Amino acid sequence: MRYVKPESYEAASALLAAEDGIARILTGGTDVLVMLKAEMVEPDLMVDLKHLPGMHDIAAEDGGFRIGAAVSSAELGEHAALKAMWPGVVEGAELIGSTQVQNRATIVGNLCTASPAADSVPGLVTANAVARLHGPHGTRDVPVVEIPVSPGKTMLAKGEFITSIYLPARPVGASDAYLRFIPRTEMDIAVSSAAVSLELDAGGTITAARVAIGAVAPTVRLVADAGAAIVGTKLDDDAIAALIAATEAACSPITDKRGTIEFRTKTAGVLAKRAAHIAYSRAGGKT
Amino acid sequence: MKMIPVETTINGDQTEFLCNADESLLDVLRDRLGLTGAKEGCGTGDCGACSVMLNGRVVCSCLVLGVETQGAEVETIEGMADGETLHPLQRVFIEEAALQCGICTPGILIAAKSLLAKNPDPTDTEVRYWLAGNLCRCTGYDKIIKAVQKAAAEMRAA
Amino acid sequence: MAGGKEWVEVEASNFKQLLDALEVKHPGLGPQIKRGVSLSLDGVIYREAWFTEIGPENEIILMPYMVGG
Amino acid sequence: MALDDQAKRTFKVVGTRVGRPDGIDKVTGKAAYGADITAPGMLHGRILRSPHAHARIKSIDVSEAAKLAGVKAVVTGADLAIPDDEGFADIAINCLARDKVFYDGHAVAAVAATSKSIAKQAIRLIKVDYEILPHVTDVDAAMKPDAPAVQEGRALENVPAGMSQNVTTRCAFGHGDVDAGFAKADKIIERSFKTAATHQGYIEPQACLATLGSDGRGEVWCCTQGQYMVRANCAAVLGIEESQLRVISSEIGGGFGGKTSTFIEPVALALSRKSGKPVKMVMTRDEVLRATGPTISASMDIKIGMTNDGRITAARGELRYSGGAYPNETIEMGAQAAFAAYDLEAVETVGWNVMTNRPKEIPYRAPGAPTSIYAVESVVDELCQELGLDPLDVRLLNAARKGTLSAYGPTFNEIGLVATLEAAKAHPHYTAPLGPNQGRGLSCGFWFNFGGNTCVSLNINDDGTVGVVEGNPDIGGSRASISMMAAEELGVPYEKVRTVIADTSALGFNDITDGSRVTFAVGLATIEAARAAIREMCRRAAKIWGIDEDAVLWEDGAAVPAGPNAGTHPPMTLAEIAAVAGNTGGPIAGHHEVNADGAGVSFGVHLVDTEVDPETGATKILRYTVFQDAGKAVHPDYVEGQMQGGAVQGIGWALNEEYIYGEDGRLQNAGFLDYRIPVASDLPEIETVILEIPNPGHPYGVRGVGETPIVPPLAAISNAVSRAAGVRMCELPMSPPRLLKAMTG
Repeated sequence: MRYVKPESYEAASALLAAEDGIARILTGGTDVLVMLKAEMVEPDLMVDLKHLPGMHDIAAEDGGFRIGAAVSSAELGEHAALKAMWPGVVEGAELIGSTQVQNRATIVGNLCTASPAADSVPGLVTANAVARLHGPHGTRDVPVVEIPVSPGKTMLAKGEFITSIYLPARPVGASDAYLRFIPRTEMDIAVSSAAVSLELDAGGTITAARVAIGAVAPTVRLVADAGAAIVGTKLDDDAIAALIAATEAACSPITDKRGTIEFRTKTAGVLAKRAAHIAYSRAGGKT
Repeated sequence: MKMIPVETTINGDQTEFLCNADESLLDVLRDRLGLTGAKEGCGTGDCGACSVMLNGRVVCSCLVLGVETQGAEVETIEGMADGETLHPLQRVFIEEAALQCGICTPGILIAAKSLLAKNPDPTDTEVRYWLAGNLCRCTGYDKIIKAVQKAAAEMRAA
Repeated sequence: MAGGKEWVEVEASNFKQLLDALEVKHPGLGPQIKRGVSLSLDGVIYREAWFTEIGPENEIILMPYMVGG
Repeated sequence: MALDDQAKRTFKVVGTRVGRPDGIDKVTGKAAYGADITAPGMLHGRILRSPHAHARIKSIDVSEAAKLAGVKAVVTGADLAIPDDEGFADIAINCLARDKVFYDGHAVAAVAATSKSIAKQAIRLIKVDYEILPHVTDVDAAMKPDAPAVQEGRALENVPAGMSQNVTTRCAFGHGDVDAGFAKADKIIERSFKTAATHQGYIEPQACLATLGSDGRGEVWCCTQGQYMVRANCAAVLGIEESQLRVISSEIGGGFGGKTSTFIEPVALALSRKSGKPVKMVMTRDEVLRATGPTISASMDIKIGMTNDGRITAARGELRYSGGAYPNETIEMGAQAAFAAYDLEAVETVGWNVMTNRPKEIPYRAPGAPTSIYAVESVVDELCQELGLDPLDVRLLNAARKGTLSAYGPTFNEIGLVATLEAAKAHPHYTAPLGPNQGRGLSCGFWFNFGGNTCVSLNINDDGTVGVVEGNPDIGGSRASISMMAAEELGVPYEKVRTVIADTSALGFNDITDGSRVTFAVGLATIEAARAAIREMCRRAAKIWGIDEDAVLWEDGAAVPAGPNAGTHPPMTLAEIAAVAGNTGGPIAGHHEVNADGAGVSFGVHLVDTEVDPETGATKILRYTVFQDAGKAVHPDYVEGQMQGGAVQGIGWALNEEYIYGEDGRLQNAGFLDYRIPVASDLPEIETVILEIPNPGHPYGVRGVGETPIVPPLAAISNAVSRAAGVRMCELPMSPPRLLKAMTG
């Protein structure tokens, strides 16, 4: 394996584009080094990007935030303004692994591993987050929801990598939340998960809502019906029942060592309900 | 495989070593530098026995490449005591019997020290969640949590 | 051999004599004795202690040889 | 060795909370564990493992691997001897398979190379031609007559003809007329249970550094629970003599029974013999989980009858354990332990061991007992629920006590079960209010405790300090406890004593650190060794004073004249006698060799409150209290540590830990990510209450404490969860999917 620290984004994409063997990008390393150890992947080229400009920055931009690809989950959690605006996104990022892993893991890495169970992705999807890609042909912006295409696979072209994630501005009376189910209290991969982002009017009625679920389909899934089920409501019982029904209907999980189809489906609905209540309360809604 | 020269600071000492590109920081510490205080319990970031400080943050050294530490500051368990004076956490761990076999102890001490640097007065729950990535199979964690709290109280009073 | 389930009668003044006598009188016990047995003498467990003295007033129980964790 | 007269005894050192001698080394990273040492010119060993659950090895071609630059030796099963003794032979073919692989992860071949990465490449170049055979991993499936036979011809004479080849052992225990007992019952409950195999989960993987010459002389440094056991196994498997093999036990990073066997040491020695160089081998976590000791998995039927006022009239159990691909005796201990907590008129337990395509079972803390007692304690709890009785009162009513004919044969002497139950009943935990979705459970636990072969040598140094040499790896602070007992007996401060662990050449044979035997048996031998040294010191003082030997007594660390007739000599301290030892006859030492008997059985009671999330099946442990009879707690911190650690291991077993096999017979969760041992945030404080009912078989009354605490948690938690969830759980672990399914139907 060759280890390279390219001097620029351009050099990085040129390197990646030219590599005939297996190339991997290193920022936090908390997934790629595990795969190396398990001999699941043996890269010919490891490209370390975390020293490049902007990679470690959390910058205010157009009322929202641009987050560099090498910003760790711990750094996200320490950013008060970002956490206040997008608490659900940050709590997803802060659930990735242990304290030790938090200090290295990045949301971009979490996204690019393309696991259906990635903890930070449902929150990013409900936040309408946009990834900025750099490649041999320049830069382009792609909504986070479109990045993973199947377990372990992204839509990134050869030579492309993500340099930052943009979280848009939020109006007053808006918030989000993320919950996952794991058997222990820490250190597990999500068996199912749900993120809810919503906006309220002055009277506490939901005016916009997005719901995303994880670990219950080949990729993190945005559930439009579930969001629609609570728009125009104050999360009354009927709305919650509709939210759960729509969430469960969107699940197509597998049974494996971590959970069964029935369990994943049932808990995804429960988590969507609970996350909706938390987001609603954070947004200032009173039930 | 061509070895890569790396210059880093370990426990305050300028250190140079050669390593392969795919070698973990843990392997470098243990196999090349003779710093065997960090332990390998899993190699996959699931047990925390290899915890070290990297640029002021606690990490699993099995999930860091040796080559990544070029120009970095690394602190290991070997650098925790000041000569013959133990760090309060080290001393209290002995006093409170917060170790049985001791294999997880270096990692737990490193992680606990990083917690108290960030949060000198944590609740029990905060200690438990901070240390959730440090597996201990002997103690049931009870005496570990109590020792961290006792050391924290001492350190606050100091 | 079925632990304390079956009662047998032999003459012996120590554990070794007991085992030898048992093997003669009840050949079916031979393989288990070869594998190793523990002896409970008045409730106290002895692992393979041949010369432990036993008398008519003692309660003797033969058990499989035991290991721990 | 009988209990000293306790009325006279005031302990000065025993019972205090001193610092441990290995403390500084362990908090500073200096302590040397299995993987922490190196040798000049050493090679790195690595093992190729079977990817199949069951296959015939048609051929192994190592030629490509041997040709790789940097590879210095390649070995296969043909490089190891097959000893006549079945137990050693099983170890040999488990270390390196012969004609068949028995499970996913079974070692097939090994290499030694100049670097870890070359060794890794080399094992991929070994070509093994397998003929895949049908496999079976479930205990009940393996018992069916038409099940694939894991091994043939392994059944003991006590197995009836016509059963599956996989059934290797039948055992039965009990007394009384069980059917008549059931006829007297007002309520009978019969339930079937299953428990998953779990792993000891020590954080330190097996590791060793081995060297062996062509002359049969060698050394092994390794983490083990018994250096003498390693020596015996290696000598047998390599066909060398024990005298020529020196085994040094490193600091050990957890064992819990899992390091009472050998997996890599014989392989490293074979590689060293072939290459002529020292070979280091360190297992990966994946290898630890795939190829070293999990527990048995179990399937059990329990039937208990009770009167309306809570008296058990009869009990019957049928236990089917699988200890993996080899015969083993764990079933016998499980069957004996099942009903040990009860005073029963009629009881019958039948046990079967069944082979499956799983790794060789290795003892894990109270081997066999947690599962059978889980099943029994679950049925007792359900009877209490059905009859509206208090579960503690019912245990007290039926508790085994002095004079009880135990379910496994012996009549109990002094035991602490009633006192332990009474302590639990008096504790505020038992009556604390519970909220919605919460339940309280309790269970008794039991372990036999052993003594065993033990050697201790105790040296009086010329500066008045004391060295103790013992032969059992210190797994939980035993060097401190042994030093404490030596100091107590000699009447010197704890700090004056240093205890070290001998290698196999420095002391006679010692049994492994198992069965909760060390504090009891090594402590007992240490006390005897100290008494031998004291006799010698008294003799020396008598000579100096010119009086009779038996006119000298030992008091508070000094020889004193026995009475006015012995003269008015001032006391001579240990240090004073030691200082002139050269003038009075030479160095002073005491030693003791014994197969220690009289380890007292141990009982514990655990009380737990749980809360179940009715929407997800998640269980939270809210409160946990452990009550246990320690006989005499030599170092209370370590006794509490054993109680807490065992309880938490049991919590893991009850809730999340399990070996998960796929249809292909491969282990699916060979890592700490999915083999989920409890983490700190899963747990509340683990309260402990130590009772001290002296063991009549130890001079200080010590009983082993290490194993009993893993026994009660399984049933205590299952009973608490069953009460919280409103549905009786009969399978472990009670993982959330399983619990949610049970609750929602």
